[in-house]
Amino acid sequence: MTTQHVSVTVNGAVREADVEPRLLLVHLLRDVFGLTGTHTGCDTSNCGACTVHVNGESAKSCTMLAVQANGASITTIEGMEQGGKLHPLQQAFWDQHGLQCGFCTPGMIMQSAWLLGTNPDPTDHDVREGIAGNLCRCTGYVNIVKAIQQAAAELRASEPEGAGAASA
Amino acid sequence: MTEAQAPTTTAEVAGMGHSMKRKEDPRFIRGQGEYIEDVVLPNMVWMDIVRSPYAHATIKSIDASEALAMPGVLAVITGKDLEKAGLHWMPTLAGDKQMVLPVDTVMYQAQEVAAVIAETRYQAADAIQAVYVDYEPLPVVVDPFKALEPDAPVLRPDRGPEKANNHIWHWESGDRAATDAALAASDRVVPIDVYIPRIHVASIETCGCVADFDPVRGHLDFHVTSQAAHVYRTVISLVSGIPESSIRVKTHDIGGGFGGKVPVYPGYVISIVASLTLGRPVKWIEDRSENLQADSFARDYHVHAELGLQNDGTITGLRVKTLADHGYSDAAADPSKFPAGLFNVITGSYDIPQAFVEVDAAYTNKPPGGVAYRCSFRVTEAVHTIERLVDEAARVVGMDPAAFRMKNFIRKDQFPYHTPTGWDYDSGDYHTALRKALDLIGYDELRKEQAEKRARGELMGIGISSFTEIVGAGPSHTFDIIGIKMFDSAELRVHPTGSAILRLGVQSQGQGHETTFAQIVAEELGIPASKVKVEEGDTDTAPYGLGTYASRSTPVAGAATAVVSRKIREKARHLAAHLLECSADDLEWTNGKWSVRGSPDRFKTIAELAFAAYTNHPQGMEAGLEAVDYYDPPNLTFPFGSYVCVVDIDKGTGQVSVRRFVAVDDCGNIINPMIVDGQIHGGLTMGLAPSLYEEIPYDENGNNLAGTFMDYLLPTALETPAWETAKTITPSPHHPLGAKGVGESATVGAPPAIANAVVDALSHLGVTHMDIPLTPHKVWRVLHEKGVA
Amino acid sequence: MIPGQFEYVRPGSLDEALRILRDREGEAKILSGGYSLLPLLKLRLAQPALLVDLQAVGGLDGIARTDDDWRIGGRATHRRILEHDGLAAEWPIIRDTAGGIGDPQVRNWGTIGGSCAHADPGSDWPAVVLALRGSFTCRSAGGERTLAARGFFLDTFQTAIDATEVLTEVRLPHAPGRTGSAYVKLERRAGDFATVGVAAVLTLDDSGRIASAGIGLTAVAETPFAATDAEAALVGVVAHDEAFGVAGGIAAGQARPTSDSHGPAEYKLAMVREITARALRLAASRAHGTA
Amino acid sequence: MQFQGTVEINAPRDRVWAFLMDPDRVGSCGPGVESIEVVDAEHFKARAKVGIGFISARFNVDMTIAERTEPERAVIKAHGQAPGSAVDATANMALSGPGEGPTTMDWSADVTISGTLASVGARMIEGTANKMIGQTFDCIRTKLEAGG
Repeated sequence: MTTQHVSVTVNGAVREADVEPRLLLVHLLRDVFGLTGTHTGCDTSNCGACTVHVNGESAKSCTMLAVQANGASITTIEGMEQGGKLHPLQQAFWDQHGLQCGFCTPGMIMQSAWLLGTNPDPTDHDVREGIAGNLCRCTGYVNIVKAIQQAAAELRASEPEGAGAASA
Repeated sequence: MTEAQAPTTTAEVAGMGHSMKRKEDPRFIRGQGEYIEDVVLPNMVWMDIVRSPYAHATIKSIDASEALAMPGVLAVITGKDLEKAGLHWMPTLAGDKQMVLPVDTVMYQAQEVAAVIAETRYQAADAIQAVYVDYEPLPVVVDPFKALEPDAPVLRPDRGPEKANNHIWHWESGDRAATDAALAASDRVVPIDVYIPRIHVASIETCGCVADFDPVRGHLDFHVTSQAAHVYRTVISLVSGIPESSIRVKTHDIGGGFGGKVPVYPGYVISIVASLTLGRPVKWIEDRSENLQADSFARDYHVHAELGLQNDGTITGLRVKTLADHGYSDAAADPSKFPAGLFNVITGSYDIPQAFVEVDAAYTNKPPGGVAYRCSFRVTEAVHTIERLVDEAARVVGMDPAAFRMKNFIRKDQFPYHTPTGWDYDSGDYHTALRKALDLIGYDELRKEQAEKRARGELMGIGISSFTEIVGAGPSHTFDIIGIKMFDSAELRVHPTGSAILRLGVQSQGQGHETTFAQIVAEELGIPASKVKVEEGDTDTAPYGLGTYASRSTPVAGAATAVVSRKIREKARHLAAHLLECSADDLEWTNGKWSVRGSPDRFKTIAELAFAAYTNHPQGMEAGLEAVDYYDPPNLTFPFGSYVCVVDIDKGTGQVSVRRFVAVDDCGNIINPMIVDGQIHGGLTMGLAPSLYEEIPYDENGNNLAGTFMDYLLPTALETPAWETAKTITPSPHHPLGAKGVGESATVGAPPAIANAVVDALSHLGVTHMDIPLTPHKVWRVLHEKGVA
Repeated sequence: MIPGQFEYVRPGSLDEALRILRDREGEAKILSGGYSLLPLLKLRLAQPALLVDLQAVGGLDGIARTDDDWRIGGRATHRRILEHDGLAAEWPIIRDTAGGIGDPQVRNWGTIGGSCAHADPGSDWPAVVLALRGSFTCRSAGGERTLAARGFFLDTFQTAIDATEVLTEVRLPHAPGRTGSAYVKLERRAGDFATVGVAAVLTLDDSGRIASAGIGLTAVAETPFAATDAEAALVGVVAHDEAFGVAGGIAAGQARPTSDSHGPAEYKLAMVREITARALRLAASRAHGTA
Repeated sequence: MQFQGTVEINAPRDRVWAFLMDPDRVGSCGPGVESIEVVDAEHFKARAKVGIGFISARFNVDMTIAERTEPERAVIKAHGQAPGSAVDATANMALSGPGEGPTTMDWSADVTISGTLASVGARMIEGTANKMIGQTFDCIRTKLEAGG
């Protein structure tokens, strides 16, 4: 078994490891780095439970190799709370009962964060389209949509005029 | 009848009726939940499983030599290895048995054949590719009707020569002769054939475990995603011979259950054997294909039902004959006396004088199961049948389906109502719920719109479902799982400084127990819910309980929590009498304190009393403030609701879209309205799923054709409508809180509303029934046959 | 699900990538976005010896308008294409298509070149490039060649690309005046593979007759294909619903669907008729400027 | 899955028959065959890499000549396994025509695919199997007509 060295920035900190080329990014994060907030739900890139940000773009980490992410900057659910303050999406999912078992929640929040970065003022349909790659079995999505809209409103209110789109 | 009863506690206390934000969420939104795959133990190894490509075959040989020589591989376990210890078969919850690993015959595609244990999950995954199993294919039985034909291959010769067929059991309920007579005397009999297909709960977290046997202490820690930890402990002890006191089952956070995490799967037993053998922790996490192909299925009922009617639309009787496909083993999670679960609740919300229900079960070459899909004990199958049949009956007698229901509903003044199949409905007000749903959706306007659209050749349908659920198993005189009576438990300890810990035998999988059960204690004792820690899922600490499924947590464990709180309250009363130097009889309880009747300024709060319980209790009274309750419900509870659905059908493609869906639910008194609504949203979505998308089909060779999420279609946010919910409140008269349970109502109630809407959209073409899932190609075929498409 | 073992390289230039493909011919497989390839690796349905990741190869993800045509880099993601206003203005079909592929995460990473080279019989882009009579530029260490889309898709997962080549560019012609285009996809659930997908492009003459037609079908044969008989039948005909219905029927004559979870072959043939007519209608209304 | 077809082979019937009864020769026309091991006159084993595009699986195949009525009819059964998947097939071949040729071979094949390939690849299997079987009989014709 040959290994390759990977160096990634995860939630702002440089992390390194020697890995098999076939190691999936989700396993690098979970099994090597111990960041177990990112989950695996389907193996075929349908459910989105493993969604993280790679260089600012949402990605399904079960469908990306760790070596593909070498050199990239990665944000996981563990990187969303800043300075002891919940990200507006984390707060909104809590406020709006946007989660039940919590298993899809990290992926759902990461995808929502990407969505609001690209579309700060989405319609409900935009929101549903934006999370169509993330399956939730518990909530029926109603409260997830509400939560994302709550966070969207808060993020818009906290951004200077016209700067919202840049905050992916 | 209001949307919700007003809370009587403050927002700080947050008793019943408060939409308290969930106490469990802070860890989930940070990615700090601890699910089974997050459990990592020192020295842990991984297990992966070799599975059969054949649905039925003889195993001629297994060659594991190449696998054993691979890097990191520690062991390969086969059925022959288990046979030596008598562990190759295990009992199912339904009193049948199933293979842990086969010795000579595989019974379904993807069945476990051998297990590989390796240092890492990647090594284990590699090694299963190098275990060579030589099979000789055998004839495959996929169709349960063919399974019962005289010349069908006998799938389970282990049952002995006296059972040389594929018939598992026959079960019936109600009065056959009286029902036959009632139908014979009816003006007409309306028949219907309904197939409710095999589906899978597919919680987003798959199943898995870590078995950790410590050979020095002789102790097994078993970490597992289970809805019923104590039952697992008992089963593991019975199967393995390890004393129950040396087994601890710990469930951690559960990523969705819905019934799929009730059975004990072969992988669990194998991982325990592997840990016993190696003396190291063994982890097994199934992948999605294993989950969809091998875990317990739900439904798979072929129902023939007939409804007797008078010409004025009065229902006279119901006769039902059903064939249940159980796969190669009956591994249903039903109570012992009810092999077909509570299927005989099939008389539904209607005042039906006579009913007779019979069910036969058959073996086929499919995986075992018969568990819930967010529905208790075959109630979905029953509700789907009666609600489809009632719609068809209305059509036959020329009545509006809403009016037909109103005419035949059990009236409010008939409760408690004894059904012809033996149930005693506790309370209900079906007319009010349906009227509310019709008003909310604007039923009359929709019928007008439908008529206009029909005239233009457009297809639109309106469907109603007025269901009665049956939950809260159960009264122990009737209900047990493998002999264990279906009570549930709560243990409450109030600490000296006034906070408390509540331990339960049930198991949250997202229902929010840490919040709602704390709110019950808050309601009953006045201790703020934020100061009540709720703990579940550790058999070393929790009192024995049967677990969470079948919407039984609130009806049973919720009642236990109320009763245990009242026990504490009663002891606190004697403490208060001691402190206030008065007779306990002179005290009254209001808002978290005992006060002297007539002297409201003389009182002791629950916090003061808790302190006194450890610091200043009277001589002769036991110190401390704790109690335990094993609650045995006097009856089941019967939540109900009326749902109305509007669908539009694309005539060219057969695609069905749900335009609106109004759900009026009545689950008695409500603990946390926010959580109840969340449960209904989720339940509706799991009702939508099998109505339009999900099915596990098999080809004629027994291959599962929906083995990934590419083919097993869970609805996304785009397919799921914006559910509209409302409530009526009819408390349960026998539950201490008047609550009934709600987690599964919507999954039970939604499918017939959707199916009825689709059939309604096509009824003018002469369509009388269609089976779910109502896929585009099925709808198109009907349209094509009717000359529309 | 765990993939089998393979080696991985990330060449820093196209030349380096092409050298590796030449030196390891038959063993090397190109990795672009990965959303088609990785599930197959995890299911162990594919076990290449070497993955050649093109992410560090620069210059392959642009979208450029030349006087002659549109040139879309093979590594342009579905999302980048979706968000390109100039392309959408000329070819609305591009936005129809890009917006319906997979889900947002897939669109963030999946690439047009990867999708076309992978040649899944149910993929969307090939039908579009076929309908528009586009072409693919392929580069090997020995040079560059341009292959017309028609003739490129040989069979399921098989194209005319050599094992030593990289698909560097998708070329689409400019839309003539009075041209409309549309992609209509019938799917069971958002983002799934199509039950049938139809790409249609119509150019009208001054009299409202069809001067040229392009129809690409996906998911109803071993490979996406151009419904050439239907195209021929439309030329010279007045753009009209009835003609589109007839064209749908002709298109079905060239389809060879198999039965699967999307439905029986008979249903799929009916859907070829239906969706082809719808795509043509939408294309025509766009050509008329009414949609 | 049932498949059938007819191949006209421009070769004498006895030569066609001899070809079909020769594991090495008939086996070389099997899809993706990499090696053949003759066990006895009725049984042989093959190792074949079967696939479509870059998707493939390596099967170990046991073949049996189950029936032979020289020079008219033969039935060959095949049972192949790969990790997670299995293929079982029965091929019937009936030869007719003048002894000196051309020979008409009416063939039918009953193919059962089990396991992962059937479960995951359902939308591609039928077309692929059809093509591979067609290629096999084309190969037999080509080789015979080339004097093989």
